[in-house]
Amino acid sequence: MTLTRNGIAYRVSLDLPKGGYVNLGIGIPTLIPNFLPEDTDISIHSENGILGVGPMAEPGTEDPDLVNATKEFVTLNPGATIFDHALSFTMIRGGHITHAVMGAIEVAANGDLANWSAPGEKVPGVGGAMDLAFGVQHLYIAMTHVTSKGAPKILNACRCPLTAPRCVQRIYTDMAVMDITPEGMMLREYAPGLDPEAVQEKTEPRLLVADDCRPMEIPERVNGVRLVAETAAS
Amino acid sequence: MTLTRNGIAYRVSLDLPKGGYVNLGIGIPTLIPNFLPEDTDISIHSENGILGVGPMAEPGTEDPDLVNATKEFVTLNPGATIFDHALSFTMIRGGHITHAVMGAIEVAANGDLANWSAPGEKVPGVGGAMDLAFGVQHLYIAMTHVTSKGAPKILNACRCPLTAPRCVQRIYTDMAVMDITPEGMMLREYAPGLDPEAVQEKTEPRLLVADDCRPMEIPERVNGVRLVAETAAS
Amino acid sequence: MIDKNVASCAEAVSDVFDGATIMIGGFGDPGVPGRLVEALREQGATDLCIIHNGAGGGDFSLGGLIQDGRVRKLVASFPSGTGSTAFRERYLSGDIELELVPQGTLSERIRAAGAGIGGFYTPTGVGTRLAEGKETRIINGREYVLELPLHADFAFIKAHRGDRLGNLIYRLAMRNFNPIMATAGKQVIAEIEELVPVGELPLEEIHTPGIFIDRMVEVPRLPQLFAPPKRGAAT
Amino acid sequence: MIDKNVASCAEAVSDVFDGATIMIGGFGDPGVPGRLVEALREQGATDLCIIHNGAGGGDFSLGGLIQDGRVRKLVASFPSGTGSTAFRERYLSGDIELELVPQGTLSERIRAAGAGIGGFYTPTGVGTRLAEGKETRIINGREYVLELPLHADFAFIKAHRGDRLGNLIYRLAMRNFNPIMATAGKQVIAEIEELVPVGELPLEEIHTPGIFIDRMVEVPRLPQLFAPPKRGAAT
Repeated sequence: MTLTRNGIAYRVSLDLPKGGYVNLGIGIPTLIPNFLPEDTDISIHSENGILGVGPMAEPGTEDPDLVNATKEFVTLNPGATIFDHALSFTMIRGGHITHAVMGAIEVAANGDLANWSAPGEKVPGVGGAMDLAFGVQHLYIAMTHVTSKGAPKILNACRCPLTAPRCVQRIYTDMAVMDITPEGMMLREYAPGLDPEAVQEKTEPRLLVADDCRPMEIPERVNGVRLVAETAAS
Repeated sequence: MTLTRNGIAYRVSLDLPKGGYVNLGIGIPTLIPNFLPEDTDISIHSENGILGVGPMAEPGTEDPDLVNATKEFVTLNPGATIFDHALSFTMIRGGHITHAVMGAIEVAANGDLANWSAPGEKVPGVGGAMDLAFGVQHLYIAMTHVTSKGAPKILNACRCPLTAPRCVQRIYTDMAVMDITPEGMMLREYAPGLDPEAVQEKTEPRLLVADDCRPMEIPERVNGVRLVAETAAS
Repeated sequence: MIDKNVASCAEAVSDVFDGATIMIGGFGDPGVPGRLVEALREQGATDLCIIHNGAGGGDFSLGGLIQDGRVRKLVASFPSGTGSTAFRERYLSGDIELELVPQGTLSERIRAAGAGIGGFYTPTGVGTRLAEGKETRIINGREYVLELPLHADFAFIKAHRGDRLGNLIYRLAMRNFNPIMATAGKQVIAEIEELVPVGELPLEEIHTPGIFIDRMVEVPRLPQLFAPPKRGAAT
Repeated sequence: MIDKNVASCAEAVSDVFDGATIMIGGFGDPGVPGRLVEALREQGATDLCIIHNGAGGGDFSLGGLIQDGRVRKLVASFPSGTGSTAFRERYLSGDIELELVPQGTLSERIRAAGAGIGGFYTPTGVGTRLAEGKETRIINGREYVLELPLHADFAFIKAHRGDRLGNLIYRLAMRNFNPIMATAGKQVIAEIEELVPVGELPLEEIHTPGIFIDRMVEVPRLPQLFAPPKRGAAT
């Protein structure tokens, strides 16, 4: 069994501390706020100058002056603040943002990240990804373990252009939770029903297995949202 | 006849353009606002983060949170703005302040300025003087032509530590108005009753005399304030 | 009496010249001075270098300017948005030059120009393709890349309210690049939604002091682009 | 629920250690977190490096801390104010070290620390005694001096109103160095005059977002230090 995209988001949400300042990339990370308890006081940061981003705006109530970094219409939570790009990237580059969660095209065993320039993409675009990868205190990756064609995305070395070298701290996938450690990539948890060997099979670098490596504790559903996939991993 | 301190301030005021953004140093420059017409829309800048400084606060009405760079209690003019030190020195260093008027210990013929460290002063202090001298569009000096002991302050070369090299554009004294030009220091105007020779006598570098060099047109009093000294220059 | 307000967008952009470098504020739609850019399309200046976070969208505003073939070079962090069809087409045909800059470096380079900073060292990009050929330096054990200021002949910005002195207030996420671009253009032109009398903008809420603004033009907010804010805190 | 408010100034400064570097906000009296500094005098940490625009005055706050012999080094732009008697005395007797920095360079070095910038080139000081021994460089025909960021273990700042998340608003010229020092201290401690509920501070007027604040303490404004503002525009 593997996790759904919501399941990956749920698992990340468990590791975001109370009062954290968190920047969420596009894709799976945008699902994380649905799983944060109400009293966490976690502030979601958006590069375009918002701290305290709330839920997406209900259709018909969008404010044209209020979008997030993905240009979606959002709302604001109580205590939200607005600022210009200079202060927004002071927060990022200056190490004030505690966590960024973003997707990846490739992650290497040493923590190298490639997520801004995909093979075959003709028009490059980097946005705030590099500043985040170089600047935040904790960089987490949330992604599917393999490509849609089944190829590993966790590699011995990245082949795509780097976003930043040695920046990733932890990877969350549909199969596992892994830490980048000085000794190498360490498996911490695997999806319910899998085992370390199954994860290793889809992972290019040799995985270290943590002493307390264990199956994830993850409910099948939360608030009616399915966290564990119905079919077994391919 | 020479100008009073108010007379020097008055003469400077004639050269500040409508809509200018002007930083005024301590001493004679603080007298300038008294002579600005009401409709000039000149904004007075204070390094501590004010644009649009108004008259000094009346005794008893001082606001403890509102001082200028000299720590005097001031008021604000309509349209005034408040900002932090970073933006205040963006205005200065970035060349947005159109004019600074400051005093000097020494000015050299090439426009070198020394006004932050006087001979015998044991505790140094520079404040915003250097940033202003390097950053503003037009740097004007308003000072007495000679020291209290009668020694020239306009020199072939500064002896005191420099505030900035080649920064002064124009000098206003009780005796004259002089421009720093690529060819040298040029006498533009002299106080009523003086002549170019009398100014040269109190000035170390050789003065060039402008083709249209002329006596200042300056009233004896404005609003009851005396602009021309009662006794002749020493 | 100083009054920086001009009568029309056409007048506001009339002196933009061929080959000019122009900053355009905004991120996504909020804060984009779209009417000024449309007036620039009418005005005719060409061979332009545009500094903007993205590459515009559709055939309005920056998207239209690119589609018209008027942009020689774009300096941007994210020109690859799906809506940036005009840019994509001209970029792939080799008709437009791109300088790709990480968003924080873009913002800091603009600020440096406005603040009189000659250059700065940022960690962002070290060891990546975007720092190739750039000078690097180790300071206190960390490697940084030297980045230079981005100046512009003109900055087009947008604000919510302003007075004749050029004091400006932005609404919500309209702020983004606008306050820093306001410091960095030789001529700064603001499109504002509402002109108010001097003294009406609350002193401590003014985001851009008038010193940075050269010209402004009032372009009332289009009703169809406006939905009332949903929460009390958001106004 | 996050609440950055602590009960007393003593608690707020309890972990300041001997040898620490501390930024202190304010310019003149406005914006000086005087009660925090007084609590630090009580607390006892010594051998301190203080970063502040001036050198304090009289025997209260920073003036008192210097008089008590607790400051090893001062980084300042204007320590020569006539009221800075304690500093003058200890400086002339060689008991305190001074790093004199032009005010704009001081502010920019603090900002650089907060913004993750490794260093920057400023024109200010080139060819003067204050740039002696520093690296210079010509960029686009102008000479600049390299300046490095100023970090601090603690930043003591003062604000007018704040909420439990650390969002802060400054009043009038109280702002000065406070917002940039708030970005640059490892631990940032705010003395605020009034604690208000979350959501009460108008969203777009918040000068310092709470992300920068670690701890805060409410110290109601002393009535004798307060005169009502004179003009409508000034509040």
